[in-house]
Amino acid sequence: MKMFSRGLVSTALIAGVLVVHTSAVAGTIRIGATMRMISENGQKYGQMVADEFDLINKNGGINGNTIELSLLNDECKSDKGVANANKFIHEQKVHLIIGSTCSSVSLPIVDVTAQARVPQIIPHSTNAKITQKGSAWVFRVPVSGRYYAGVNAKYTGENIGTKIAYICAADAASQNDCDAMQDQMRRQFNAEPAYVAQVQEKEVDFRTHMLKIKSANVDGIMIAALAETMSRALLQSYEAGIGKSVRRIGSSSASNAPVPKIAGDAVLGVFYTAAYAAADKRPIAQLFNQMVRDKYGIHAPDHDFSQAYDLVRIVEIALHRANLNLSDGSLAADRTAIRDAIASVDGYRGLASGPISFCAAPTPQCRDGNKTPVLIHYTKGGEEFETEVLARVPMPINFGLE
Amino acid sequence: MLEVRDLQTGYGRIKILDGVNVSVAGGSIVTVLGGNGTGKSTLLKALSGLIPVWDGEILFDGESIANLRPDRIVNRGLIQVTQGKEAYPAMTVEENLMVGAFTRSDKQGIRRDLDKVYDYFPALQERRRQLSGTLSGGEVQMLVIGRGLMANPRMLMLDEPSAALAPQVVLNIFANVYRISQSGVTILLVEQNVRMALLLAGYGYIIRDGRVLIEGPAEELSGDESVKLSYLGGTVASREQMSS
Amino acid sequence: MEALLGFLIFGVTIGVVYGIVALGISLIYTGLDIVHFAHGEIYMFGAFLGLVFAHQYNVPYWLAILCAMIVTGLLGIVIERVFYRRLTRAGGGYTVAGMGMIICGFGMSVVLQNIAFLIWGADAEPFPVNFGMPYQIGEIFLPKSYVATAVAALVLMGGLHVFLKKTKIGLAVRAVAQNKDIAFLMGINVPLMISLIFGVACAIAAAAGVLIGPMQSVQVEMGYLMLMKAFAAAVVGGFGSLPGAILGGLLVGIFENLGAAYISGSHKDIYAFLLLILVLMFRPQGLFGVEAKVKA
Amino acid sequence: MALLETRMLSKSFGGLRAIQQLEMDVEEGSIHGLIGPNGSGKSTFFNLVTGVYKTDPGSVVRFAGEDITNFEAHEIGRRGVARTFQLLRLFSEMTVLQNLLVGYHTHTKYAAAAPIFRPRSVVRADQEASESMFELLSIIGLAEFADMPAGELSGGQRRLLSLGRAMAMRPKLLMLDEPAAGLSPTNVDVLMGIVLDLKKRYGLTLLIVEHILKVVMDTCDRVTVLDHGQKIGEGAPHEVKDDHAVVEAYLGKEMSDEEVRAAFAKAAR
Amino acid sequence: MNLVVTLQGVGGFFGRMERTHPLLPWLLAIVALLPLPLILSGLFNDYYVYLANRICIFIMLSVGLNIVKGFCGQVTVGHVGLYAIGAVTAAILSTNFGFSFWMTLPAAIFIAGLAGVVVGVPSFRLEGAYLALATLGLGESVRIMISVTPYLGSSTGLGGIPAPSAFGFTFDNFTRYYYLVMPIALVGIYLSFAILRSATGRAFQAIREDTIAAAAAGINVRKYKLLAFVISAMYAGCAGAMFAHMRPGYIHHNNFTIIEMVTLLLMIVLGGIGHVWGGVIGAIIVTIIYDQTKDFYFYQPLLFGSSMVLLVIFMPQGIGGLIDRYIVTQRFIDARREAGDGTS
Repeated sequence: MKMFSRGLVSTALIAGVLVVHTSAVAGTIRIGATMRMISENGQKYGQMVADEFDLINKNGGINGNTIELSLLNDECKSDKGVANANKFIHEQKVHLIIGSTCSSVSLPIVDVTAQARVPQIIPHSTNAKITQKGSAWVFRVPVSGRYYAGVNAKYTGENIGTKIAYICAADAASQNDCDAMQDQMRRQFNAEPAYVAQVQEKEVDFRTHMLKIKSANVDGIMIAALAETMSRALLQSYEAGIGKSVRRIGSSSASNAPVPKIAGDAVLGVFYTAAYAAADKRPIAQLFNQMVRDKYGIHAPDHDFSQAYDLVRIVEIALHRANLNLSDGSLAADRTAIRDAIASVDGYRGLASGPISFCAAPTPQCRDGNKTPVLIHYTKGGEEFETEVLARVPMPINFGLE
Repeated sequence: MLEVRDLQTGYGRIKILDGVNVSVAGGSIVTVLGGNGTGKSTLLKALSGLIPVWDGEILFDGESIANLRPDRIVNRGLIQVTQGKEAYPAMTVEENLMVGAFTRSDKQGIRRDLDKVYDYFPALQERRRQLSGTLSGGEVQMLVIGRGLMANPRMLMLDEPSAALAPQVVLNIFANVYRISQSGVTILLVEQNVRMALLLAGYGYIIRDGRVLIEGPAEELSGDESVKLSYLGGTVASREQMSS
Repeated sequence: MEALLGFLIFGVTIGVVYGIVALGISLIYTGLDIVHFAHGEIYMFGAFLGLVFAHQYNVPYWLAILCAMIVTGLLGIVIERVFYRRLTRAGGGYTVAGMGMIICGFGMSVVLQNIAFLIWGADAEPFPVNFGMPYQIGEIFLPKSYVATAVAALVLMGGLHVFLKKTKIGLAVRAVAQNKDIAFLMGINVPLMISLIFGVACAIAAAAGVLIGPMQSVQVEMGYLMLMKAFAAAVVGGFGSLPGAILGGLLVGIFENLGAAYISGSHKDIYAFLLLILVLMFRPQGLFGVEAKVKA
Repeated sequence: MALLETRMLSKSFGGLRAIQQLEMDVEEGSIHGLIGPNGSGKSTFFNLVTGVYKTDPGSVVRFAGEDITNFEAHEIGRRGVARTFQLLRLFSEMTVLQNLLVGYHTHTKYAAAAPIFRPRSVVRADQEASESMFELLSIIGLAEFADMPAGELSGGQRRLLSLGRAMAMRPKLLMLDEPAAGLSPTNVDVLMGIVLDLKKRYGLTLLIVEHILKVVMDTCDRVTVLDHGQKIGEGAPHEVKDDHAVVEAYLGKEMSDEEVRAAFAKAAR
Repeated sequence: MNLVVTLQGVGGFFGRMERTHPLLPWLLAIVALLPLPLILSGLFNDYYVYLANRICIFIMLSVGLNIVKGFCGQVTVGHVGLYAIGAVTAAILSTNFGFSFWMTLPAAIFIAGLAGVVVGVPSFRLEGAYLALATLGLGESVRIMISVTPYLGSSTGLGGIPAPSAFGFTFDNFTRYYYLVMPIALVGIYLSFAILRSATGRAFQAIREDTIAAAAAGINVRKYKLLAFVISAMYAGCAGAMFAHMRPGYIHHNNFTIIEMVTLLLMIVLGGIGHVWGGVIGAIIVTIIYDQTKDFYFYQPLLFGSSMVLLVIFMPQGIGGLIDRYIVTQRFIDARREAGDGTS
């Protein structure tokens, strides 16, 4: 009987959790965001996105309508991201989806939003395939990996050498960066990789690779990995005795704050391409740096912060422009209106180093909004790291697509 | 010294002992007899606190020790010696003996008792550095008795010290048990070897189906025909019984 | 040749850490009869605690190891008392003791990981410790941190050995590990000893975490892979055998580094499993184990 | 011809020689007793014959003329050797009927994968099996407990069930490992009555290990005595009883009570 | 008390129908579940139909896991590896070779079954925790292999897996896909029952309870252990194919990590190890709770992990076991009463 009553209690608890969701209210613009929230940065970008939308609401909203943001975690796992997207679309009936941060999650969501005809705008997934799918509903704020590779390869080949070793981690963005870089080195300098190491997404021990790279006598090492993995690799490259004369090239995630924090002095001289440089001298950038420092306690925002911020601004602009009914019946029309409004954003100048422009055609040319990578290198490591901009390179729209 | 009143216990839901009464006077040797599965070992486990007592009373020196934690019972001087196969095979003989002395801190006393054990069982001294897993069955039995002695017991409970041993070895061990008892330690002997046990003990209990069936002075029991007929299994038959 | 020596050095430095964690797993297995699937998270907790001591309280590195060991050990004792105690008491049966322990271990690891996330966040934390310039012998580069790790591991092993073989409590611990009932009958406070075993096992896992901190940084998710490698080490060396655990750790470390060097670097993490499965199939008692204690 | 023959049967565990070159014949249709002191190798013998342990090289076990040495346990069971266990080893979470049906397993008339599609033949075979098991249950007197988990039975009922499970295999040779252990005298009689009834009904050959000497002496046609893994005597019960070697093994040097007491006293001095 | 009567009543009803024809209750169940998407989307919205699809996939997984774990008592924690193998097989065959779902499904089942042999072989020599370690290693190795092999999807995953279609009807939205996965899941449950009640199922259980006694009863222990692993692997393979073909037709190695395995374990522990319905109940409850607690993502692992620990400690039999126990005890009391104390 005791066991049975225990069971009853458990059942009751479970039933209690099954609360019915509040149904959608007209007059609000519903936005769903799916991100990798179980990570410090993700948490903070997510928080910033939420805060910025709150601010818009406080300042009177969009044409009198308020924005309702629902933020969910996808753990950077495609099935959970897809579930979140479906929840947004069918249960919460959102007008717009933001996400995901991870390329491998954004990729399948593109199909979901295309089928359900819901606009999707991506804060920072760089994998080139996302826009190559040809969905008319997807927009990308960050710089596509194809541009990064071009700039990185050009700089490397001209200033460092063509004998490059690659360490490629198994997450979609890094893999893409790594492959594209190798491809560009082939195209631009006819250079084959000197060594390629395929490692786990969260690999902790690179020393064997480093020792092999050391004996290969390379000019540079490209480390394409997420921030923490990259910083470990950087540290261990010195442990294996690879000297400073061998340059370390980072993938775009080298701009993330954990890299200099974990790697310390091992980041000195590491160069990489990103969409935003905290060392940017423009006033808007300085103001943004200050805001992030004050509000989120981060020494210097990386480009994922800036992209998330730009995304909010672009969404704001588009929502202002879109002619929204926001009734139950007008959902499909509103979604289309938002999509068209985003597609009409042209020459937006925000934190990103170059203008962000979209257009209507469902092609990468139209949907990869930012085409201006910045080439950056580290001049100081640690928590109070410093960087320096080497170059800003506006890229041709078709670059990397032929 | 030990008084068991109406003890009931078992495993899980299965009741093994259903009201057992046993009493052991200080300095005596008392034996509990019975075949396989009659509840002898269960009685010992309940006495040493390894299994909970469901009902009844266990008094040691007039104080209840029912449901005390085993180490607390040991601290009172009531030590159980397990069956011979249960030494620590991966420890040396001396380490095994030292485990027995865990509760004590008087270095000299431990030393003295160690010598005493070696005096009882000289075979152990020869093998004190060997792993006990390499000992013969009889030696292991000596070892576990010696280990019990190292705890400086006031009362020793022995669980089938004759099991699976050659008759000559059994005689040796029983003789030493007698010697131990002469040194002032009270002995409760649980046995299947009825003949030897009754020769050694002064008083005996025969249990069956979780109850004490017959009890009495050892001589009376060994003369009792019904004891012979029903309880003397393969290992315990005396010459006469085998041919009767 | 120098490259080979380099790979061996890597193998040994990571191998001793595997070995130390495996030591704890083996200790828990012999002491409590459970395979502790949450040990990786204990190791992670230890690493974070070490970090807290070293950087928030500015304790010297070696003292941080010690402090982390003590706190993690206490944490382990609490976990054992509150959760595992009930399970071990519940005893046999395929639902509780066999599968239940494993499931409970997995659940515990999820809980611990989440708690660590809530306290310290998901980002990796650097654990910079300045050991000075690396030794350089010819072409071979030997960072001092590696030497420090190896030395610390040796000290730990030696300490544990002395504790188990030369002290009275150590004798009692071994007695409990081998047979709880008899230990009880010899007057040993078995529950206390079990807690002690669990605590010690957790403490040495913490030491491993602090040792690896400077090499790999400290992160909430660091436990799982270490757990797998340490399991492999424990099984290879013979589950329950303490010197075996260390040797197993070295073997796994060397095996995977040589595999990564000469077969394929991408599959590095598979080699440990491969070794584990091979050993389990052909020598379940482990390479150095005397007797397999396979549970029925 | 003997149903079960062992030749040069040996088994050592580490250094301990549990069974040494044992030669034994169990005649078809007989009731054969196996006795010996604790640790004399009776259970090891059972385990060797039924394939739980592997024998040492040179050993031969023949069943019905066929060499079954070191066959897998299930192969031996399939050939008609059933056994009970000292510790019963019932499937305690399964019902009484299911326990018997597991015993009946070797007689199931469909392939292991067939039930996936559960055709009529499977359903019918299952029904037939259940019916014949019910028959057996009524013989051993557990029919009314058919749907009860075996773990809920009382001690005596468990012994009966373990007997029933072995019988469900429709064996030629039934090996009983201390069937009467822990039973009260009346229950021992009941159990042995059932065993004898089953023997008559199904033409069994029985091999019994028993500690209660009375059971062995009353029921067995032939008795083998083991000591330290060796056969020290064999014959009809009354012959064995008087055998000098057997008496020696059980009692050691033939000492009188007085001699034993004197030995004690000597030790104490 | 009422609960028992109701349950027995339902059981009796099923029993009567089954006597008419063994498949009858199952056909009725399929018919009864047909309008579910309409009800769900009417009462809630389409998202719940999607959830129903996911539940069906999880039911296949947990029911399959229950066969090897619950019936046969073999501790395996490599089940997600087999799930991954099924998914990758289906994905590669359909995208690279243009096979239709009706070819990739059996192929995925077959390949996963073969992999089941590999996972099952260690069980000949290993038990308990050792087996858990070996299977954990195998399952994780599968994931690592996928993650570093570009052909198997590597980091970018495998996408563009087409939706199944039959006779011009494409299962390309949730409601349509539901009519594909729901019957498959029911067939899975049915087969699980069929196996459990047959001699094969009894052999599994006997092995779980006591390997030596099972062997003595003439059961080929190795054969049946392997069979249990293979059957459960086939379930996993089927679930994998169902997952791969579900919209948007994308799989990634991140979907098959240890966390998924832990979720799966929670399902069968909650539902009750060894109870067919246990796996089903567990899959339903866990999926729904997971979904409803999405907003509390920071604390979700805490909730799931601690419920696992607490379940194992306080309710090791799970919900299924609780119900079973209640019924059995009730019947036991009745039987004892009738027998008038009997022979005890």
